[in-house]
Amino acid sequence: MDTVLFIIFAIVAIVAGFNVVLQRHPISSALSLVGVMGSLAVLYLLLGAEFMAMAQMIVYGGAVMVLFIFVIMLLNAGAEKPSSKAWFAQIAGLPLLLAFIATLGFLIYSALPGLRAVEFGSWTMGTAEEIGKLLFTQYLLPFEVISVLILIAILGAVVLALKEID
Amino acid sequence: MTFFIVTLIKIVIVFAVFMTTLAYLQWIERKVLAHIQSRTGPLRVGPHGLMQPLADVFKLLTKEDVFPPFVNRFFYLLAPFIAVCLALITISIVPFGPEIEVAGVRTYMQIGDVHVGILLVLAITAVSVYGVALAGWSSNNKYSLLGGLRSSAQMISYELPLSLAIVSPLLLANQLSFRAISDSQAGYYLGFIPRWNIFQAPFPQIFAFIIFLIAAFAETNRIPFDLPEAENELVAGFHTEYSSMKFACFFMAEYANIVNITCVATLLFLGAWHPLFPAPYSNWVAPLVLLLAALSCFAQAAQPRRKNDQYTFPLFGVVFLVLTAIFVVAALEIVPVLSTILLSIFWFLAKVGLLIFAFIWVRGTLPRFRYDQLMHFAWTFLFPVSLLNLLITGLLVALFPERI
Amino acid sequence: MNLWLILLFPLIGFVLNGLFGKRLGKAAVTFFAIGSVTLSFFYVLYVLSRLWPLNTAYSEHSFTWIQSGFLQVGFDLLVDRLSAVMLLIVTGVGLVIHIYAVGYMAEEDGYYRFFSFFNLFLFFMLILVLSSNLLLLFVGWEGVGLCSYLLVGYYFGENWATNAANKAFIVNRIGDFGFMLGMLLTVVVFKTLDFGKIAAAVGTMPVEPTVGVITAIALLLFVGATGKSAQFPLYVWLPDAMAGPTPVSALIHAATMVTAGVYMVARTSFLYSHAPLAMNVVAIIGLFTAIFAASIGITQNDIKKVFAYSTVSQLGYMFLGLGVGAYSAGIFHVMTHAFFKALLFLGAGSVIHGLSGEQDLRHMGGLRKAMPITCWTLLFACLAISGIPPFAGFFSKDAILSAAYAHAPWMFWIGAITAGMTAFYVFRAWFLAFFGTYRGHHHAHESPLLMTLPLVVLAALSAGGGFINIPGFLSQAYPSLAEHENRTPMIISVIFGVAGVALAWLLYIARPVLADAWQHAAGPLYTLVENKYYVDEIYGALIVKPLEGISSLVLWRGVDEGLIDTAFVSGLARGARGWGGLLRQLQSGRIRNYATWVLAGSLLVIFVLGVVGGGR
Amino acid sequence: MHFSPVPLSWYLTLSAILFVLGVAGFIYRKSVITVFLSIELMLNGVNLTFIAFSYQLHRIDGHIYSLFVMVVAAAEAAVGLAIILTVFKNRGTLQIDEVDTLKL
Repeated sequence: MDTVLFIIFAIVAIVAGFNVVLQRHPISSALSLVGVMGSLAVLYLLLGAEFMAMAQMIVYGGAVMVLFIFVIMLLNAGAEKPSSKAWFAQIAGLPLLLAFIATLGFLIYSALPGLRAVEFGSWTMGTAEEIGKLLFTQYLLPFEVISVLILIAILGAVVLALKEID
Repeated sequence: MTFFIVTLIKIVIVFAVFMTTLAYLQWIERKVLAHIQSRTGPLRVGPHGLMQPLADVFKLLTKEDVFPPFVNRFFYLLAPFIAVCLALITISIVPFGPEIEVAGVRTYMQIGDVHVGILLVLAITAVSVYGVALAGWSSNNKYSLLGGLRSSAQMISYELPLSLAIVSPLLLANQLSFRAISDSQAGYYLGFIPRWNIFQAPFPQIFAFIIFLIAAFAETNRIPFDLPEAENELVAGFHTEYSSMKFACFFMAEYANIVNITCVATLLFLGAWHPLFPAPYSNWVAPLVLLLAALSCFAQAAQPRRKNDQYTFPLFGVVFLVLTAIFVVAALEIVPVLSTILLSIFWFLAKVGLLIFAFIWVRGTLPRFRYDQLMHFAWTFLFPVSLLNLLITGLLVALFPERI
Repeated sequence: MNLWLILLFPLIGFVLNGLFGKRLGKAAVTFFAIGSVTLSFFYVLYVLSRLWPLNTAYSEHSFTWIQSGFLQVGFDLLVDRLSAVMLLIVTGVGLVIHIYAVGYMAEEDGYYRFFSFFNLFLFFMLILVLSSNLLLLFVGWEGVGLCSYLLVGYYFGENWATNAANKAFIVNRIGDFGFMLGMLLTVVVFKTLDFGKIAAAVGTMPVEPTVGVITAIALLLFVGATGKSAQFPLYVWLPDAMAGPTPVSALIHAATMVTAGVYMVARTSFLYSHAPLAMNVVAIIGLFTAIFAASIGITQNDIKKVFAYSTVSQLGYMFLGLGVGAYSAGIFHVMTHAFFKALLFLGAGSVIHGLSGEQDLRHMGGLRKAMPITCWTLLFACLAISGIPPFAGFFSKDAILSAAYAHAPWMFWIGAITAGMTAFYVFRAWFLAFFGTYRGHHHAHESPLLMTLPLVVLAALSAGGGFINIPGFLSQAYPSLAEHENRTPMIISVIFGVAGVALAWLLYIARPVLADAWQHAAGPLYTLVENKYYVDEIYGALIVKPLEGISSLVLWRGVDEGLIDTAFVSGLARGARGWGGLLRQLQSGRIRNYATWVLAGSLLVIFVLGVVGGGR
Repeated sequence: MHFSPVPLSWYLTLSAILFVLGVAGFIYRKSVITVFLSIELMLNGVNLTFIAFSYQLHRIDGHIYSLFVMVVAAAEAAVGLAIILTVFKNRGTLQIDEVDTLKL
C-alpha cells in the first residue's frame, strides 16, 4: 500500500517535473509545478510530516503559484521563442547535469549510512504542535529573522510595483 | 476490512445527500430570492417547482456542448474539473455527529477525520483558485480573463482574514481536527450557555465569526463580492465561455463551496451538532419545529391560492407529521443510537441551513462592491481587525490557561 | 595634579594656529602662541611649587600606550629635580624667545606657520623632558627633530634652506637609528623601557670593567645623542641649521633641542655609571668636539656660524662634564648655556635685524652707537661664555673643568685651551661687530622694545644665573665628585679666558693688521680651518657620492625601473589585463551561463566532499 | 492493515531527480518566469530531502528548515515577480537572453 502510494505520486511528481521543464508555455509549466507540489505534499504525509504537507499546499500551492499564474496572466506571457545566445549553457549543460545526478545517486546509494524504511504512521512527530513548540523555543531567533525578511520582501515588492504604476 | 465497508457506506450516504442538497439548494435559493422580491419563483415543474432541479440537470446534460475555437483545450477542460473536485473534497472530513455504535460497529458520523483538518480545508480553499483562474485564462476571452484575474486576486486577499479568523477558535480548541474541535465545544456554562466558540470563554469569538462570514462570501464569490462574475461588467466572468455540463460543474462547485464553508463555520463557531441548550429539553426542539411546519401547511391548505394547493399542502403536512413522529421517538430516546444520529444531524443541519439562508438573504438584499472597494476593504479593514482579534484571543488564552 | 596640562597648552596653540592661523590674523596668532607658552610656563611653576622640594620623583600614569607581551609602555609623565630644571629652561627661555620672535618675525609671511611649529616644538620638547620611559622620550626626540626640520626649512622657497633642513634631518636620522637600536637592546635586556625599572635592574648588575651589554646600550644611545646634540661625527648639520630664522637658532639650536642629548645621557646616567668605557668615549668625544669646533669658530666670518660652532663646542663641554661623571655640572652648563647662548643668538638676530639681513662680520663694525642695548647685553653673554667670573658661564664651566681635572688632568688642559679659544672668538665677533668703523652699507638701527626686552632679561640671567646652585640642587641624584677645594683649575681656566679676551682685543682693536699677518703666516692651516677641515667635503666624498651612485645606478635604474616598474607594475598590469580579457568572457550577462558555472562548481564541491571524502 | 515499507533512498532519489530537473530548467529554459519556476522546483526537491532526513533522524528540525525554505521561496517569489514585472515594463521581453545588460 505504502509502496503503491509512493510509486504513484513519485511518478506523478517526476512526470510533472519533466513537464515543467519541457512545456513551452509558462502557464503549463506553472500548472505542472503545482502538480509536483501536490504529489510532494502526499509524500510528506507518507513521511509523517502532515503539517508540512498542508503548509506545502497552502503556501506553495495556494499563494506562491497563484501569484505566478497571476503574473503570467497579467503579462499575458506567450510561449517562449527559441533564442540561444548562451551557447556555453547549451553545450556544457547536459553532461554536467548527468554527472550531477550520477554523483547524487552514488552518494545516496553508496555513501549514506543505513537508511530507515519509511512506514506510514510509524513516526508521527510532524504535527503542528511539535513544530510550533520547536519553532517558538529553539528556533525563535531564526523565526523572527525570517519574519523580518519576509516583511522586507513585501516592502520591496510594493516599492517595485509602485514604480510599475507611475 | 470492516473499516472499508463502513467508510464506503458513509461515503455513499454523504455523497447522495450532498448531491441532492446541491441540486435543491438552487431551488431553495430561487424560492427565497423570489419571496424576498415578492415573486413566487419556480412553480411550474412539479408541485411548487420541486422538480425544477431535476429539470435543470436534464437541460444542462442535453444542452449542446459549445466548444469555442480559440481556447486552450487542455486547461479549458481542466478548469471546471478542478473546481468541482476540490469543492467536493471538503465535505468528506466534516463530522455530522458524535461517535455511534451501529450493529456492534463503533464509528463516527464522519467519513474520515484528519489530524490537520482545518489546514486541509484551507489548502483546498487556496488551491480552488486555480479552477476559476484557469477557466478565465484558458477561454481566451478578455472578460473571462478579467474575471479570472479578479477572482484570483480576491481569493488571495480574503484568504488572510479567513485564516486569521479561523486561528482564534483554534487557539481556544488547541486542536486542528474537526472532531476534536467539535468535542471541545460540548457542554454548557451555568447549565444553559453553550460552550460554542462564539460564546467560548475567555474571549467569545463573535468578531471572528463575523469576519469569517464576510471572508466566506468573498471566497465563494457570492454577492456582495461576486466580482468575478459581475454580469453587468463582464458578461458572466470566468465562465462566460462555458456551457452545458462544464458550466454545471462551476455551478455545482459554487453551491458546494457554500455548503462547505457554512459547515466549517458551524464546526468552528457554532458548536457543530451540540444543541443550543441542554439535552432533555433540547430534544423537543426538532419535533416542535416540524409540528409547526405541518400546522402551517394545513393552514395554507385551508385557504388555497392555487387550485392544486389543496392537494399538495396537506401532503406536505402529512410528511412533516411523520417526521415529527420520528423525532418524538428520537426525543424520547427509545432507541439511543437513532436519537443521537437524528438529533445531532438535526442540529447540525439546522445551523448550516440558517447560515445558507443568511447567504441567500444577503444575496437578495446587498448591492455589489466596486473592485477597488473590495480590495481596500480586505486589506485595510478586515485584515487588521482579524489580526487584532487574534491578538486579543491569544493574550487572553495565555492569561487564563485553564478554562472555566 | 595633571602634568599633561603642561603638554596640552602648546598643543592647543599648535592646533589653533596650524589649522586656522591663516584666517585668524596676526594678533590672534600671537595671542595663542604666546598665551599657550605663558600658560604652560606658569603651570610648570605651579606644579613645581606644589611638589617642592621634590625630594622624591613624582610620576603620573595617564594611560597604557602599548601592551604587547611582556612589554608595557605607558604614557607616563615624570617630574624630578632633573626634569624640573629642564622644564624651567624650556618653558622659561622658550617664553622669552617667543616674545622675541613676535618682534623678529613681524614682517615675515607665514607668521602663523612659524608660531604653530614653534608651539609644536615646545610640545614635543616637553614630552621629551617629562617622559618617564625611553619610548616616550623618543617620541619627543623625533618630534623636536621634525620641528627643527620644519623650522630650518622655514624659507622653503630657497634652495639653501631646504638643503640645510634635509641635512639636519638626515644626519639626525643616523643618530636616531643608533638610539633606536639602543632602545631595542634595552627591551631585549631589561624587558622594559621605564627609567625607574631599568635603573633598578641596572643597580643589581655589576659595573662592567670592559665592553658589556650595558656599555653597548650606553654607546648606542650616545650615538643618538651625538646626532641630536651635534657631537663630533654628526655635528655637521648644526652650522647649516642656522639657515632658519634666528629665534629658531636661539631656541632650538642653542638653548633646548640640542641639549636633549645631554639631558638624555643625564637621564640614563645609571647606565653610564655602570659602563666606564662608555663614559670615557663620551668624555673624549665631547672634548674633541669642543676644541675642534672652537678652532673652526675662530675663523668664521658669518656671525651666526661663529655662534653655531661655539654651540657645538659648548655642547662638547657638557658631554665632557657628563663623561667625567659630573652630570650635575653638565646640566648646570646646559642651563647657563641656555641663557647666554640664547642671548648671543638673539643679539646676533637683533644685529641682523638691525642691518636688515646682513650676517657677515666683515660688513659690520661700530654698531655700539647704533644699537647700544644689543651691544651691552651681548657683552654680558660674551663674558658669560668666556667663563669670566662672576658671570653664569664661569661657574658651570669651572664645575666641569675641575671635574675633568679630577678625572684626568690632560682633559682639563685641553678644556682650558678650548675655553681660551672660546673667549677669543666670541670677543672677536663682538669687537668686529660693535667696534671699529662701520664697514657695511645698510642703515643700522636698534631693534624694537619687543626684541630688546628679552635681551635684557637674558642678560640678567646670564649675569646672575651662575649663582643658582644646580649641582647642589641635583646633588641627591648625582653626588658631585669634584669638590671645590682645589682652586688651581679654576684659576687657570679664568686666566685662559682672560688671555683669550685680551688676544681678541689685541688683534681686532689695537692692531688689526696683526690679524691679517698671522692669518697669512698660518697660510694653509688657516684655509684648512676656515673650510672647517673639509669635513663636509670628506663626508660627501666618502658617503654621499657613493650612496648617490648606488642609488642612481643600482636602485633607481636597476631595481626600480628594471625590476619593479617593468616586472611588477607593468607586468602585473599586463597580466591583469590579459587575464581580465580572458575572464571577461565569463561576464557575458547570460544568466544561464552563470548558472552552468555554478552547477559545475557545486558538482566539484559535492564530488570532492562526497565521493572523494567518502561522504563522511 | 499492513503497509509495506519504502526505502528512504527512493525519496532521496526522487528529490535528487526533481532538483536536477529544476537545474535543467534553469539552464535550458529561456523565459524568465520558467526559470523562476525551475528554482521553485529545486527548492521543492531540497524540501523533500530535508523532510526525508528528518524522518531518518526522527527529529523534526528538518521540517523547520523546510518551513524556512518555503518562507524564503515566498519572499523570493514576491520580489522576483515584482522584478519581472519591472523588467517586462522596461525591456518589453521575458526572454532571459535578451536581458544581458545592466543598463538599458
